[in-house]
Amino acid sequence: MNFKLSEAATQRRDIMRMAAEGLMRPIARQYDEEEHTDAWDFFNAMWEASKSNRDAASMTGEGNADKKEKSSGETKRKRRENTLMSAVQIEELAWGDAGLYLSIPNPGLGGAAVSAAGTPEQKARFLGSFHDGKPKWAAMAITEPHFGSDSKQVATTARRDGDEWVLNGTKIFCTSGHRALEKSEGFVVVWATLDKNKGRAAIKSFIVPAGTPGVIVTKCEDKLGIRASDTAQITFEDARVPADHILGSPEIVEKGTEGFRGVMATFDATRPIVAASGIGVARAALDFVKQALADEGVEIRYEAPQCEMTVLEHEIIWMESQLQASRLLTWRACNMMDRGDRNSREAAMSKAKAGKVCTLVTQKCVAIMGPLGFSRKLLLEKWMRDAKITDIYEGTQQINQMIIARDILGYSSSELN
Amino acid sequence: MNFKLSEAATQRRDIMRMAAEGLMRPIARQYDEEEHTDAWDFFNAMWEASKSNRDAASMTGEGNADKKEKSSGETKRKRRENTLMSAVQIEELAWGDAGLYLSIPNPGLGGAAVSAAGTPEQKARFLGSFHDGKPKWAAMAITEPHFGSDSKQVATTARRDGDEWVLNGTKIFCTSGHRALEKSEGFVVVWATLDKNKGRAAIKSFIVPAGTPGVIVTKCEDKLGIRASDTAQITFEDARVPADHILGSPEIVEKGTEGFRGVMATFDATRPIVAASGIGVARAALDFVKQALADEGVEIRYEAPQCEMTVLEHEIIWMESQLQASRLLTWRACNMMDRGDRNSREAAMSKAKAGKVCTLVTQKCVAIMGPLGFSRKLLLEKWMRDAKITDIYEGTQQINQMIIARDILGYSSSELN
Amino acid sequence: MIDIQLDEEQQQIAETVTSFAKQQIRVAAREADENNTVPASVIDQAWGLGLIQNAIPEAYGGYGADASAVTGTVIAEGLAEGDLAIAMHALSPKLVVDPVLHLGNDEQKQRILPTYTGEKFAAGSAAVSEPRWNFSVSTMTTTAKSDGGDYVLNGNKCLVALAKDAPFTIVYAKDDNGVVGAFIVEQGTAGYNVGEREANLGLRALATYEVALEDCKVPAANRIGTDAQPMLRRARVAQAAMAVGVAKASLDYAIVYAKDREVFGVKVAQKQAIAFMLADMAIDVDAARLLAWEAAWLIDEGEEHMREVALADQFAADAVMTITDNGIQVLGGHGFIRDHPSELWARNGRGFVTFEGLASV
Amino acid sequence: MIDIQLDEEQQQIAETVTSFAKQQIRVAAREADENNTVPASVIDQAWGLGLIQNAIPEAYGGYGADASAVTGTVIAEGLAEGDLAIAMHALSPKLVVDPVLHLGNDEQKQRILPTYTGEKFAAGSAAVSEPRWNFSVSTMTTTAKSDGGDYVLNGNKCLVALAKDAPFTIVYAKDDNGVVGAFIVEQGTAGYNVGEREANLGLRALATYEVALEDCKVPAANRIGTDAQPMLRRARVAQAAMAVGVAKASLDYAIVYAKDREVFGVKVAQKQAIAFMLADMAIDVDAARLLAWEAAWLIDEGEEHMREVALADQFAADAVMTITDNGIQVLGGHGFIRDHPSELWARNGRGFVTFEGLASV
Repeated sequence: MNFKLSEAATQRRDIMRMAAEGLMRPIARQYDEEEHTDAWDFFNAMWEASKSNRDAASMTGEGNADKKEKSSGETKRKRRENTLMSAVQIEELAWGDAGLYLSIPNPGLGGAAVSAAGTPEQKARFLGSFHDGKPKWAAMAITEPHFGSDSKQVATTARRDGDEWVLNGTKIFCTSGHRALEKSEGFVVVWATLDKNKGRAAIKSFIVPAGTPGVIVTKCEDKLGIRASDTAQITFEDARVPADHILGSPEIVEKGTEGFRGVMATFDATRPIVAASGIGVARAALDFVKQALADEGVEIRYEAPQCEMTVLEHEIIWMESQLQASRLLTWRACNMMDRGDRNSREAAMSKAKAGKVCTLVTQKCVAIMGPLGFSRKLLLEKWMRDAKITDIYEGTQQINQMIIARDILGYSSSELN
Repeated sequence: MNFKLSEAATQRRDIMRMAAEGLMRPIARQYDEEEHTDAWDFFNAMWEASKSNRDAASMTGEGNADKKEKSSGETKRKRRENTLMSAVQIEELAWGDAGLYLSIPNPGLGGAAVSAAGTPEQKARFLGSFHDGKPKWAAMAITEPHFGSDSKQVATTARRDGDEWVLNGTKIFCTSGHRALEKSEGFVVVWATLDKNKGRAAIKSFIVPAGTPGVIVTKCEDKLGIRASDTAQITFEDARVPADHILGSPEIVEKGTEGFRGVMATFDATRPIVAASGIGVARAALDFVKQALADEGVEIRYEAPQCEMTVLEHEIIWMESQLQASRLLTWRACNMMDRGDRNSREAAMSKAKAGKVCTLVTQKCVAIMGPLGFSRKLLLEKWMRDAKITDIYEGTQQINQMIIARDILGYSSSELN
Repeated sequence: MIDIQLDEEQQQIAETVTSFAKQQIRVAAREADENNTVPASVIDQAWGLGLIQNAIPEAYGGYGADASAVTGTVIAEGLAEGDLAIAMHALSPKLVVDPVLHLGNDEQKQRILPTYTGEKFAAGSAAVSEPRWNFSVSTMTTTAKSDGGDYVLNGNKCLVALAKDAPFTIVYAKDDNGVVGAFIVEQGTAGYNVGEREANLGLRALATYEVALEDCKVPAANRIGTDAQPMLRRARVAQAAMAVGVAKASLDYAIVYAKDREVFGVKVAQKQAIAFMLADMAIDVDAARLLAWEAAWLIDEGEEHMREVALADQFAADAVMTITDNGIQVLGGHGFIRDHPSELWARNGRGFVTFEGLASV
Repeated sequence: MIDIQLDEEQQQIAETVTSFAKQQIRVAAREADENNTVPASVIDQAWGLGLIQNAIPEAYGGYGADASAVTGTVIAEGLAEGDLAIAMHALSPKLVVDPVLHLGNDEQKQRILPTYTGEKFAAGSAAVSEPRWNFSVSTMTTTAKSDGGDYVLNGNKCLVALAKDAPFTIVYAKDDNGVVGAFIVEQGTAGYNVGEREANLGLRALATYEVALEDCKVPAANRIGTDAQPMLRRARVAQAAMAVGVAKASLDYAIVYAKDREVFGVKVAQKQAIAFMLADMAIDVDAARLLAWEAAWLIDEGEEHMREVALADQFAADAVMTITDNGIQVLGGHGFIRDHPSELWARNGRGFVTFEGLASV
């Protein structure tokens, strides 16, 4: 047992905190107010930094960072801490600004899909481009207007026509989709069905590069928070990609939903990362409030008796305990992934807990600071708006409760839904 | 609009408070510790009191108190306040002691069923006996070991044999069942099915008087709280009652579940009453704590700013606001019933809210008082144990949420279950 | 005798106001929020309903109808169900009218009230909050020093709604005895310095300002009554009712959405997790309303009401937070998008806990 | 490097303790509660596991194995999963052993520890709580006045577990400088007056007493270390772990029940309202355990831990309340009946919030 960050993780954390303080905080308000604009100075700086740092992937939430190390084969099983290190770093970046953190040019979820399911040729071609040139983004397009979590409802179609796949449909909630397709030479991984009657087995994913004709970013969503991050709606109108842009086999294997399961399993990696980003936002708010109180000479008496404690002290202690609970649940889920253990339940737990806690903590911080909390002069109100997404994306609170419940009850999806 | 009790209601409330203070509080601890014993002095006193007070029914939770007034036809529609008055009085009695309140000899739920669905002859015979003689109880037996709220699952059977009905089965959670059958000349109204294959339409209720052969009280439950109240398990082994002991028609009308619905509708009357009893228990705890604090010179500053307020003050104010919210929801539901308006949603709301609030308030009161809260020297810990039943019987929290949800969503039971 | 329902007249007002809110206010709400402006046309229409004028006696040019606090909650809830920022703008005259009407003397009534019975809407304003994290009425630092026949006001206020437009602002300040008093300050009075327009989390459409009071001298005759607490309590009840309106809007929208949206083959609303969440929201909307009614009724009856106002205020502020947050959650990802109004209600609803009620706006 | 898991030895201890708790303790729990007695046979068996002796160095007759606070949480959680009263009785020696072991001097170790390494179980006791609603360590009124080479203890304590049986009781009292110290009091010392056995909401099987300290004189050599806070913090972490054990018991029972019981044609557990409640319970059981582990680990590492202990303590006390209450709710009416253990866990779990941790028992 060990609750202390390794030296390596501590160093990475400190570097990220410097970036958060030096590069993100100063522009956080600007890119919130100026929604739909691009923080190019920041993007370029992060792109440069990641170029000189080959572990860029690990700081950007892909959750597949350990892949590299595994292939190197040098490090002992016990010594891996890549997922954990990602969580630690991302907490810092989100502490800087959650919207900007999500906007950092990198292969993101799209890259993760290629990395997990692509052929060596696909990896070399599509991920390789992220090592050089101008900032790039890759995105994942799953959700459609008529469904959220129930991804077997995919209605976007992929039809084979000679050497090409022809895509038709509309995707929403595609993080960095606009930047992937129109602000860089990136790509989007699109889920589409080969046959709507064949359910999950017919759902495949396709790499759609920037510049593909028939791919139109029809809208960038106006959002409550994380406004610096682009959330694209993308329409595919007879969009054609070469036959070898499919990820995995083009065959529809009845009952063979391994591919689908594989994608679901990536949630085990991404959920703790989302939890970590939420924790970063909530900690930003809590740190701010604690500093403000300290500046006013208000001391938090952790061991004060209930009957003497002020509401303020109680709220702070409550928030700290809930936040630390979320962090430990998150670190545990990362730990398990780094050890190669199955962590679906624990990943969902970290996400469910963090989603709820981050929402409440940031709300309480706004409330504590009174008129100052409500004002856009400070970042508190922004953190409240940013935090809420934690309880929504990568599976809502309810979806994660479902996953946990199924696991502890030993129920299948047909037994509990 | 009016938030002031009428003079009549105030008077009744004050009388009940006197009974609560004078007769119930002094013996509350004793009959909690001495579970399964009978508080005969108290029973006799209440029996005498109710004999001289023809409105006894209205103070004991039947919820059909307005029937009488309606038939008299004298009072204007707008002026009725019987259900409300019941709620007010029962809050006081439960403030005295919830277990003892439930044990007051009276026709109770069994009597309510006879009153609602009985023939004039049945009413005269079975309810009439409650006007004289020794203390009596009547009870309702619905629940069985294998089901709780899903009452169409009734497995107790009633078979016609000549001039008699022959009952077989086991009932549990029958409040006052032991006293109705073995401690007095009372009766139990038993739900039984004429044909298990015909669902709700085949479920009928039967009046089973004390002394009926084949009726055995097999157990009185050991409980967390309300220990002064008897909760009987009753077994029927070829128990025979005369043919005219059935309530309503013996015919099975397919699709005709009016009788069943009628029984369900009585919940609209009983739920606010259960809510009121829970509020009484919670108020007992809160009153005690407030008095204890006042005795120590601790003042509750209702308008203190959050940043200066102590946890204690905040907890008290929170409890008061939640408790008053529960009370107003309860009074509204009673008001509607007294006006003759449909109040299923509002009745369920009062019960759901009170169930949750009373549980929390009594828990918090125990916690506030530290070692004293945990001790059986005071009644605080007892109130916590007593309060919990509010969230369970007459429909659990979840059942009431279901009813409310169906109502606000306009869903049938098949659409939301 | 307990009778927990609106009377017929109040019921009618509720219906009028609610239908106006849904048909005229709500449709304007999103644009108003994005553009930081309350549209004048909606305010004019609201003025046309006579809600303000109703409460003013005929002697001062009003309609002399119902001025009860209970009716006040009905109006406040109804308009807020449309949009909180627009409702607060439309009801801003009450910030001036209510104190003058209920606690002012005849001279003050003569002087002030006719401003609010004209053909056209006239704004009112109140300056309560101060730009500090720990502001509350009891920690108020704005002072009103006696100076001969005048009071000299000094201090910094924030969240002063319509401070630039309102002919009158009621400034709350502590007098020499530490009693919080209410002082009428006319637009243009020297030392009443309106600062920059504020940018806030919610209520973006409502123009609020910081106001610096620098030796702002007002005649003693401008003090309304003595202790301002009763005025603030009345305002707090109206705000609790507004919180109910916001919460109800969010609940109703979530209900419609959940009944429409499918997930895993059924409607979202058919899932217990969502259905029961909606049930809990409905309970607390009703409970908050009942508490506000009770507090208002006690005010109208002239009964002691300090505790009940505090309970209603606290309950409503908590409830609107939870309910509007759940209102987003029911919509999932769509709740986070500004195509839907849920996030707007959540932002607006936060105001109720972040400063001393909303007594200032 | 972060590594959030038990090591192999701890894992083995956890399994041993948990299986003992389920097989030997839990079956005895109901009867123990109803009869207000912890069965001696179970305590003897528990003693046989060597959990106490393990932590005592061989020099004092123990096994000299793992004495870490982390392992302490594993043992505490495991036994409490069986029954809290029995677990507290079985672990009562730690109330004496832990302070002496970690903060006592060699003479104290020589004198005290061998008592707890014998063939037979010997009880330990601690007197912390005082019979007041607002008791806390900081408001402690029991005093230890210096008197030559002695301390004279005065004050009233409550919830002193096994005060009649324990050869040693650690009494916590404020010295002349207001520092809370820990004083070894031997059974039979003049002025150590054990009162009547207490009757409590929960922990009925555990014999607790009020103790009146009336000019109870102990030699200065009986004071363990100086500041007793570190000892109390260590105890609080163990209590947080016990709260986890109780919560876990309630959760697991509710899971089994909900999977077995039918309602409206399906299992209760298939209803989202119940399933998601179970999920939330599971999250908080795990979270509480992780917080307890972290606090214990910091103690073992000799790192600053005041804050983490407070967080773990608070979280666990809240969690066990909510979880055991839901544990009843999942069972509906059956949860209220003493045929099922859920209500027992709820009563026992209440102790964690009602007095200063459970430092005294």
